[in-house]
Amino acid sequence: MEQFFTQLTNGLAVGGIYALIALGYTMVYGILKLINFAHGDLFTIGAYLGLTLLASLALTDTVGAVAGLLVLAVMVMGLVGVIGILLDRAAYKPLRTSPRLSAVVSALGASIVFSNTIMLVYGPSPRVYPQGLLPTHVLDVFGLSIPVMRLVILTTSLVLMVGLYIFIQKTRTGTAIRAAAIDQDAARLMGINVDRVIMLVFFIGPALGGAAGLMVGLHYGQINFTMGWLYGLKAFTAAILGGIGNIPGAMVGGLLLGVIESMGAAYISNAWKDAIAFFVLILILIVRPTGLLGERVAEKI
Amino acid sequence: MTVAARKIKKPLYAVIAACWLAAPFFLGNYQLDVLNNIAIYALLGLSLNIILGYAGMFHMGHGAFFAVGAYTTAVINTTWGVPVLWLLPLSGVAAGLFALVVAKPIIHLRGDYLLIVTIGMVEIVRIALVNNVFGITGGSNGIFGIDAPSLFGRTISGIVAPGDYFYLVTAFLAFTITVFYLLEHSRFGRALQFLNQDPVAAEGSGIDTARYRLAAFGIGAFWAGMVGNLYASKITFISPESFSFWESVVMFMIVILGGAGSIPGVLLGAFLIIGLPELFQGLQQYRLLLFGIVLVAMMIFRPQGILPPAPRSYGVAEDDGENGGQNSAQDGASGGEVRP
Amino acid sequence: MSLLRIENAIRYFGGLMAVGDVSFTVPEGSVFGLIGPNGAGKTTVFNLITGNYRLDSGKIFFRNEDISRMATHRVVERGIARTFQNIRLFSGMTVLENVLAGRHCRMKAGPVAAMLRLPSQRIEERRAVARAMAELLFVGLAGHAGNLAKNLSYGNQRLLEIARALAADPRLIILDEPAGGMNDYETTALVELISKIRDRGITVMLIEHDMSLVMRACERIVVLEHGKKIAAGNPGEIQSDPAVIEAYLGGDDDEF
Amino acid sequence: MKKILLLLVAASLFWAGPVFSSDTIRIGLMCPLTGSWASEGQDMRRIVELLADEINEQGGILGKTVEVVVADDGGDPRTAATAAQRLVQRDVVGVIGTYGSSITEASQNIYAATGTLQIANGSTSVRLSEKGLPYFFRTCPRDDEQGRVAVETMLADGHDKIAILHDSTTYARGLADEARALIDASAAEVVFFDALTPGEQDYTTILTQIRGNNPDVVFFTGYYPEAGMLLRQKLEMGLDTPFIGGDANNNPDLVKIAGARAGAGFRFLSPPVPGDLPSPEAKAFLDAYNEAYGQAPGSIWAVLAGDGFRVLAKAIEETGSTDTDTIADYLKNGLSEFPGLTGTIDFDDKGDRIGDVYRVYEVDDEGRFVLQM
Repeated sequence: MEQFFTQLTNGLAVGGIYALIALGYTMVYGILKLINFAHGDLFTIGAYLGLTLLASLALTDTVGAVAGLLVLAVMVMGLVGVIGILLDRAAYKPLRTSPRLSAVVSALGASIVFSNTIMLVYGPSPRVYPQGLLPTHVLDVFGLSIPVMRLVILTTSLVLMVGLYIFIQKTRTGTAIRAAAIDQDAARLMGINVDRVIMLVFFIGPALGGAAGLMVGLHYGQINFTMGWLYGLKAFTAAILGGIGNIPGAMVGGLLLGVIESMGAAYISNAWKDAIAFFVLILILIVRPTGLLGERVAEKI
Repeated sequence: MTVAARKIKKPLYAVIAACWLAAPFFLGNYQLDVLNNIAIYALLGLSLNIILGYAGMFHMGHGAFFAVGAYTTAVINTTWGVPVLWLLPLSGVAAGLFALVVAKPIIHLRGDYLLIVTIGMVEIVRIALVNNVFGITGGSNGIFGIDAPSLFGRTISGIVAPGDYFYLVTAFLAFTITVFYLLEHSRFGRALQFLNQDPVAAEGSGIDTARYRLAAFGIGAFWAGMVGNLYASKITFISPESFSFWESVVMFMIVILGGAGSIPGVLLGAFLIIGLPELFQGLQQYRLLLFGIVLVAMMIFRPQGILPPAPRSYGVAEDDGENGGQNSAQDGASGGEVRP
Repeated sequence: MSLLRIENAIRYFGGLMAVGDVSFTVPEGSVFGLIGPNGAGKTTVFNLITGNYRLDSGKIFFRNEDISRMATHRVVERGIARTFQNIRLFSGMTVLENVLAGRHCRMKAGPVAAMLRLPSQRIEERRAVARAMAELLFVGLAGHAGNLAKNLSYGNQRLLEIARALAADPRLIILDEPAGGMNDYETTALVELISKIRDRGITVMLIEHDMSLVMRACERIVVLEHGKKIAAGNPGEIQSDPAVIEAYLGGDDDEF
Repeated sequence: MKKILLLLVAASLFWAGPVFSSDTIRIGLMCPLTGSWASEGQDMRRIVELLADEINEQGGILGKTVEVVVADDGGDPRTAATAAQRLVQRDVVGVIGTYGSSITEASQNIYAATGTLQIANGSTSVRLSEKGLPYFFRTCPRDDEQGRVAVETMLADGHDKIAILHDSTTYARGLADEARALIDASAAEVVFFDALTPGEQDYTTILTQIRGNNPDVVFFTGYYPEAGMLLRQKLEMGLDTPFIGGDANNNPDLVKIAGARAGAGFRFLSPPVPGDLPSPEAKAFLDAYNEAYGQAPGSIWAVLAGDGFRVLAKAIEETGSTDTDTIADYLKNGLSEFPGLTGTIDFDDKGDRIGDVYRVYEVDDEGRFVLQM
């Protein structure tokens, strides 16, 4: 039983990261119906930028650990967000009216460009975050030993997700995003600046991905130029699992995927872990063809 | 398409086909090996085109069928010594049956949901191969010592004599182009395009869309399985690394970049996606970066694909024999006249 | 003799009853009209007949065969072809190919026959093209055969849908607002086309808002309101039926 | 315009046929310059090019300049086969490389069929040299040798409940299987045998499981990035089972990833690194590498590529020939106790390196790799 709960928390921690990256996927998808395969690489860029800024600015020395990391996070999110906007301008915007899959290939091309650029700039070897910035003690919760950083990661992911959800649901801008996601033309007629909304989405999504990259770097320490592909694929899976285009769906999908992986690995086989996760995904989609929280839209005939 | 462009098309295809056929007389083994790879991926692209191009199903796991075919050949050839070319149809059947079984429950999924499920399928296949499922795939070691194909007592090694192999794979490519061209211009090919453009209207016109979706998977997989046979006997060694998810992505890019639903487009797509990284070999570690930039640029430059499908004529209103010519120029050898 | 018989058809959407206990029969060889204000459930009835929607209860018989649970493509095979209210053509394909889509269910050649180009397949293909051309000639679009469907005018797209439906050799053709978007001249031609279709022995069933067309073309009419049948009869009876007048005057429709 | 020019240059490189020239000796280097193993491949290129420059400064081999022809194998079998054809066509005397057994295997047939000498550097799978290919050599030891040393080490420490963790790659799986067979034949038992997914960040799930099985020692046969993560997360979880790693862990980045505290006490097997060899060649090489690139070489595998190059150069020099048979014969029968960068080098009839190559290293409290015996 103890093992079960430990594995559950293991799964939730990984799932929180998946969920955070999945949000970027799902937001972009919601507006443009575009699968942004370069999103995982934006996550990697976040991790590398975090490392560079951490090393060059020495923020944690001058303003203290917590404040330093917060400033760092804001800077990384801002920079990755801007890169997201530039990515959209360069690789996706010219393809708005083209067949959907053309933009997918453009995204794959962008992913190749990003990962190889990181390799050329930072070198092909893994890079390592400085250690000792974060607390490493272990909490004892009802007999379970849980490293405090796991909780911090999970909490941070949840706070960012809930923040985004409130932003989307409660603010005027959020309403504009939702309107544009439902029908761009109608939204335009209602006076919504759809181009600005798209720009905003291409800022927020990558920014969240960048935040996830920074968190992975800070917590796990090791980053490498190919990691975005794997995380991106997992996040895409999570977004689909929850119902793509649906923000709570991405959260649920991410956390659930993390738990499925962890449980599958623990109780069936580690070597088959990803196969098990995909198998469960396929089963879920057979029963619910639009994901867990995705709406089933009956087509008007 | 302008009249001038149409007029130039036929001789242009003829010139390309002639150059292709003459390649072994001018090129070294390395260049021929690259051309052989291009031909193999062109075949894979054409088989994926049935599913992704004509039927419009988002399928990014074609490598799974390729793998089933390659492993069928490898296992049977290395265990019982059955000549690899005999296994060509069997590899296709194995992959086709596999596709029918796995595609059946997922065929109703739309768009991106199908995309992730097919990705999941190819990953499950790869992981199963790595973990040596059934104990016959050699696990992560793969299978080595697969025979080269042999025809009329002559061994056609893709390693020692890429020129010989070149003509084998070219013959198969010509055959494939011909039959897929005929398929495209038939009741079956049209049905796939109808359900791609509007599934409701297709169903309302009396087309059993679910059956045709499944059939598209079956035929595409059957062909990919046969290409798996050719690949395994070319390289004589296969391991799960040859069937990673990225290989499926490569096939996907070939179809979309070239022009979904267009046979000449897919051929050009294979040439670019497989050829360009080799062309950039001199740039060493910068080569993939350049490749990525070129990929994005080409997509932006030609959003519909580089050679999107042209409308077909049926010899009724304004037939100029263009389609028949297109086919005969491409397949070079048979030159079959195609006219309804 | 009744070609189509609908018995107590019921269909809900969510909690809303779109079609509530509707029964009527369509006699063979007639032009049959289904009318009613917006949202009365007319198109839903069509979709129930063609199997696009499933009945919640009730039965539909076509030539005395129960087709209530039949898949759409099977219904087409049985001899019911249709057009769509919002035009649904294969817009990126040629006009001729669109008609060939309708011919699909009367052809046999499978993929293997096509790949091998068997003689039977070639003959079938040639006949299908000839037949498709004949249908295009019938609706007056023969000159457009090689054009892409999306380049046709709105009215011609409606005609193309009819040609596609006719190519399926239907016994019953269902036209969902065939005159939508047509000008007076085109509408007059359409009335003529409908009677020509009937003269070929094909029963016509249509939904139409253009009441003058309905009254000119139809021999029998059923009126729906809020998913219920409120009247049935010939044009004269319908025009004088108080329930119908009430329904149309009470609604915001003013076409009557 | 620039791009077009670049394309033209690239195109001319692609279509360049075999160029025969009498005053250069071409040696091929096949390595992963892109893809997941790019760090290994790029280091291989640095080392081999550095050694070639040195030789050329001293007048080349047999008075001829050495030219290193590099081909990127991308770390995948298909690209590797094409890269092999490319090198063969450039008329190289022999080929150094490559990293990864299945990548080597995909190219092996081509070199064998075209009579090209191949000296692999990071391909330890047993079967590569069991096929009886006459021109195949490797400077790295084999998995069975490594498995034997690993199991002996663990048994000598009195461990009898052993967990084995691999990563499903050809190499790691092969080593894990070798070790399992040896342990099964001994008094000890394997209490856990499974694979992690390489490239991930979070291995707590598998560590939790290992803890549940309560082994005396964990033998991890995968690569250093994952080993670093395992050690780090093991410390965080408070798991104190000792870990012992295979030779893919000999990379200074291991400690950077794990952190000195988590890394301390970790042991791994490896051929000796140049810094631990007293030979003047090793020292000279280290100095030269340091001077050229401002750091120590990363992976031992890249250094083994350097040894492959040096052995080949030596063979050409000694035999005065670029004939494959002559060189292969010399390597098998003529070469004796060649002072390599990783110890003395001799080859047996299969082309495998002879001798006790493996050493046990332990990471000390400051993160240094300390040779144990």
